Amino acid sequence: MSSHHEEGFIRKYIFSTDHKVIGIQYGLGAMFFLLMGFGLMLMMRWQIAFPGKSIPFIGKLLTQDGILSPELYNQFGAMHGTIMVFLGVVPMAVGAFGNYLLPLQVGAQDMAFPKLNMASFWVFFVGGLVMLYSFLLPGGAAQSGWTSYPPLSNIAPAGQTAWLIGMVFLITSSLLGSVNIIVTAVQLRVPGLSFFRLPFLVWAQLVTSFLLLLAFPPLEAAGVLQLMDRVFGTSFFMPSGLVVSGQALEVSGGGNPLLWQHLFWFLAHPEVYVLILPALGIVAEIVATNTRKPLYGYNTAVYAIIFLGFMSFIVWAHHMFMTGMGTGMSAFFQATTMIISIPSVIVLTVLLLTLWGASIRFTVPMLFALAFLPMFAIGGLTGLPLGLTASDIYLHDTYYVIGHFHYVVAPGTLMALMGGVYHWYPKITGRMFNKTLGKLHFWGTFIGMNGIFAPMFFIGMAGVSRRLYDATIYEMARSVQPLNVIMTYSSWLLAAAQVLFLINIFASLRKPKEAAADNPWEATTLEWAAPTPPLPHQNFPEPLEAYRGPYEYNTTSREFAPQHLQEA
Amino acid sequence: MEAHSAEEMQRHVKTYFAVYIALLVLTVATVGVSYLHTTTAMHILAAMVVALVKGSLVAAIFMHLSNEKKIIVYSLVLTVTFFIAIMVIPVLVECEIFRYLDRMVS
Amino acid sequence: MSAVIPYISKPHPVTGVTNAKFGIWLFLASEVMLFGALFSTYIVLRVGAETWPHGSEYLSVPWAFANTVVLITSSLTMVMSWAALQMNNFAKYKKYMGATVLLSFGFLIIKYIEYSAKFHHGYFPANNTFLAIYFTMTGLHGLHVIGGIIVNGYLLFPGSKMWSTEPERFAGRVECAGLYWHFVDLVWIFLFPVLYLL
Amino acid sequence: MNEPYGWWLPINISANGAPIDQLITTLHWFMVLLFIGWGIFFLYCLFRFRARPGHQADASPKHFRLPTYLEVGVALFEVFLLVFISYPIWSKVKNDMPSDEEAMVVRVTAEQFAWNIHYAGKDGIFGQTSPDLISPEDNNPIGLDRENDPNAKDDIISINVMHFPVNKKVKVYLSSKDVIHSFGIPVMRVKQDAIPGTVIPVWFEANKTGTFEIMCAQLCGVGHTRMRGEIHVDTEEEFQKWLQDEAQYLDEYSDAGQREDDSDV
Repeated sequence: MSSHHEEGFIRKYIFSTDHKVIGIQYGLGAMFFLLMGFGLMLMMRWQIAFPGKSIPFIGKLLTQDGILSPELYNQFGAMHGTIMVFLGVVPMAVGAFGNYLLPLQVGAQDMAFPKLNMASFWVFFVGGLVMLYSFLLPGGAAQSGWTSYPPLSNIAPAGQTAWLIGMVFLITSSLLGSVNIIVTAVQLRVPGLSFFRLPFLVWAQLVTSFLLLLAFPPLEAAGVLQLMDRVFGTSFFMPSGLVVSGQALEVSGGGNPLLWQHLFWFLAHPEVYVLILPALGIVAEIVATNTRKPLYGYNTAVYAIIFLGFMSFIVWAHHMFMTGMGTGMSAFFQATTMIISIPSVIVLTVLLLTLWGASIRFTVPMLFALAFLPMFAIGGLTGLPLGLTASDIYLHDTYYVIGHFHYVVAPGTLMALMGGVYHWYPKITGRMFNKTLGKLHFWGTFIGMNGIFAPMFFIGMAGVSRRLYDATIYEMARSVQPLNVIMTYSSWLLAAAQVLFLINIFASLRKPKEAAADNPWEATTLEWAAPTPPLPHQNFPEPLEAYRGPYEYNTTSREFAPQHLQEA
Repeated sequence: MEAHSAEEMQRHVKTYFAVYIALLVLTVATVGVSYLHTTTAMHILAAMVVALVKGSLVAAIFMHLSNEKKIIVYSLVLTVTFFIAIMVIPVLVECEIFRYLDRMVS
Repeated sequence: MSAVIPYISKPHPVTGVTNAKFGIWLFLASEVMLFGALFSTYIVLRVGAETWPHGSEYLSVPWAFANTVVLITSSLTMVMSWAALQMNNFAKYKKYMGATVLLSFGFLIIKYIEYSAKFHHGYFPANNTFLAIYFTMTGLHGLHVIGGIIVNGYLLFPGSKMWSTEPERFAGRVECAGLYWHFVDLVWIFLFPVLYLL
Repeated sequence: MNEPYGWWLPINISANGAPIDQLITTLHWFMVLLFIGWGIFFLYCLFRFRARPGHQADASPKHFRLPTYLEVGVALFEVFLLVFISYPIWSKVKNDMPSDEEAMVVRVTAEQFAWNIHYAGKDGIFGQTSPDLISPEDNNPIGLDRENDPNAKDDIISINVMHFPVNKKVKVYLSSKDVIHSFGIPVMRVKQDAIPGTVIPVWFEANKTGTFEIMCAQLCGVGHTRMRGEIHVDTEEEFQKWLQDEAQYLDEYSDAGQREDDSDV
């Protein structure tokens, strides 16, 4: 420490091993990809609402007549899912928030393996580049849905190979990151910070990392197998006797397309909880701070998410009810699906009951956290008819499913992440954002999101399948077509709101630093004990100790008792 | 890692060589069994039992799992649980789906 | 300037392990799931197949037997190199670690002979699902062996300088590399009967 | 509902559809009820416990009983739905599969991007098919062996249009030539993935006549959206008439083919 020499620009901002710099790198990268995924969605939505009309402003850049072609539509659909999940939300929730906050919240100077952390980011970066590059390949990017079901994906153009290679990079990056997070959370806690004094967000990141660690490798294996199929002509997922457009495929056959679905959903169901758990953690932090009281039933919530994580490994086949499943297997997976709803309800109840007896400050992050609760509730409730095979017969692969999971990840997780950005913005930058703009952003986002996703339930209820390029050729889809128009206009509102967000977070950087910004929300967890921004490679000027639980608001003579203060 | 006394290490080294001999013997045994005339099921059973014994020896002695800290053992118990879950996939694929298999190409 | 990370060479007082050891075990846990998925695939393909060849119809059991012996021996030399460090015998460490790396090269050479014999006979992954899973699993295992050679080679030559400055941390590194190497051995212990003998 | 399609469940013409509709409706009332109750409590909390001068948070530990009871109640209701509603419906769909004798059997083979509907014809026996014989040019999309298999001669193949009689059980053997499709008939409350390499039976029984749509429910490529089929639920007479017309057309077609062959020689 004594040798206080300055680092060069590259070491300090590009190839940095400092968890805060890496966290911000992840955050900016993820933000870029979230906006890109959002842009793809805007173009698809235009085609869905106004089929065969050319896209305004940018359509001519894509195709001759400015109309989105079915090939491009399928590419955008597949890449929207992939980008949002693997390049947007996971890097934001785990990469950015996990990296930046976890060491601070456990009082450590950095992650347990700083170099591995840097490697994790750069592997993610390469994975992102490969995904972007795939758009330039002949035939375009992957176009078999983010689920990439074979045999369709096996016979797809070259973009699918790039998709698989990109996925292998992203998976490797996640594995490195999750090892780092687990070791940091277990080993680097400061003295006195026992497991049940950890902030809820640390718990959420810990469970999330175990999910990433143990659920991602099967998809990596599946990705390698599909690469073998595509590059070396093997038949892992190709049954015998396939005939594509009148031509028999020259493969040996003998494979099984359902194998991919099992391996894929073995990851992709836990992945849902990878998306939602950090969001729950962020919401718990914001809610506890802004209600000025401890979380109601902290221990219960911790046990609930551990159970949730465990159960998430044995529900995967509920995505496959329509693949010809018999009664025994579907009975098992319906039962586990119903069971997994219980811990989710418990966590939601914990957050709701924390409001009782509170003194609620309606700060900008709190607005997002509060909006998360009903949105997550809608997402969870609508999972019920999909989890029961009988109603799933009708609703499977309709817009209802899209509405369901988007309510969990978009108005749910994404709004929690936006709230998190506002909540920790003063700590990261030393400046306060513009609160009026923040509130405008909130209402625009809230209304826009609901305007997009609520109509999906009705379209799904009318029986319309997902991923249709032009549903209006179906008589039964025409009655709900006006809803699609509403959704498309809502998506513009949402886009406009995000412009406010970007202006807010970047323009606020130009403000002078506020001296009193070390703990603007009067919060108790350890990250607020650090200087603003936390010292490079060190975080805290003095080693800390923790003396109490994470959310001691109004429990002692003080209005709030930070974890690191000995006297209360 | 704990400090090890010289005698203790000598004892360990003896164990390592003993395990090595056992692994070699078991390898010969598993190859030998594969040439016996018996049912495929018996072959699979024998090969898997031998592999499990060999694997356990490597894990327990070479990887010191027999005397490892709780946190690592717990992490591995969790992993084994999910490992079992993933080994259930063939059961799901075969029992449920292929029940309907009625090949069009006959 | 760099951060001070505790428990790099000394174990954590409560968990009793160093960061690296915990980390490598977590990594191995994910590897268990990776190979678990592949073994699961093997079973799906085999049970779904109308006919499944006996490994020896395509593959050479003697070469694979030799490779098993090579890999088991390298596992022994690996654990012995760690034991040598525990007994403060750096020269012996070098000898055993050198043997480990040499044996790993031996494994790859035999694997190369096997692969070229297959290609020579016109056996390619695309021929049938047995050969597909054979090449995929042994190929992935081979990549793990190459990874092991890189790590062990580093610890044998440039990395061994750490022994004179931070002996405890260095011994910890050798132990972690050893855990990985034994895992690679363990995977082969299952691959050998599954692919060659059944 | 007079209009067949609206913003909610479309018209149901299936004998099996009513319990499914009932389950969906019940579930949604339950969900709306829960959400409204939850929401009222939520909004009440937001109003009553808003930060204001003179108001302080009450952080004394509390234990609420009611939420626990409610959660147990919801869990029990889920168990009820699962065991007494969902399991029986699924079991009826899967296990009460009519035998080939009591139902009208149709083979449906999906391809990019069409539904090939295969009827056994007059003899009631399906002809042999083989992927080697598939040839779209020769009007043989499923590789039916009309040359060598006498059972195949009278088989009827209809593309994208599926006729079947009302009030009769229909059993579909579903398969796919290329990629995974999903055979969805929303008005029949039927959906089943068509998986290449397997043949999966599905059954249903219509109780109203009319023309409705088949919609592919699994992304199957560029033409996924175009994979629209029709079901024509006919009266028994209409259906027999259609079969006869098809058989006649087939005769004329094969005669024409024969003549062509002769002239070649």
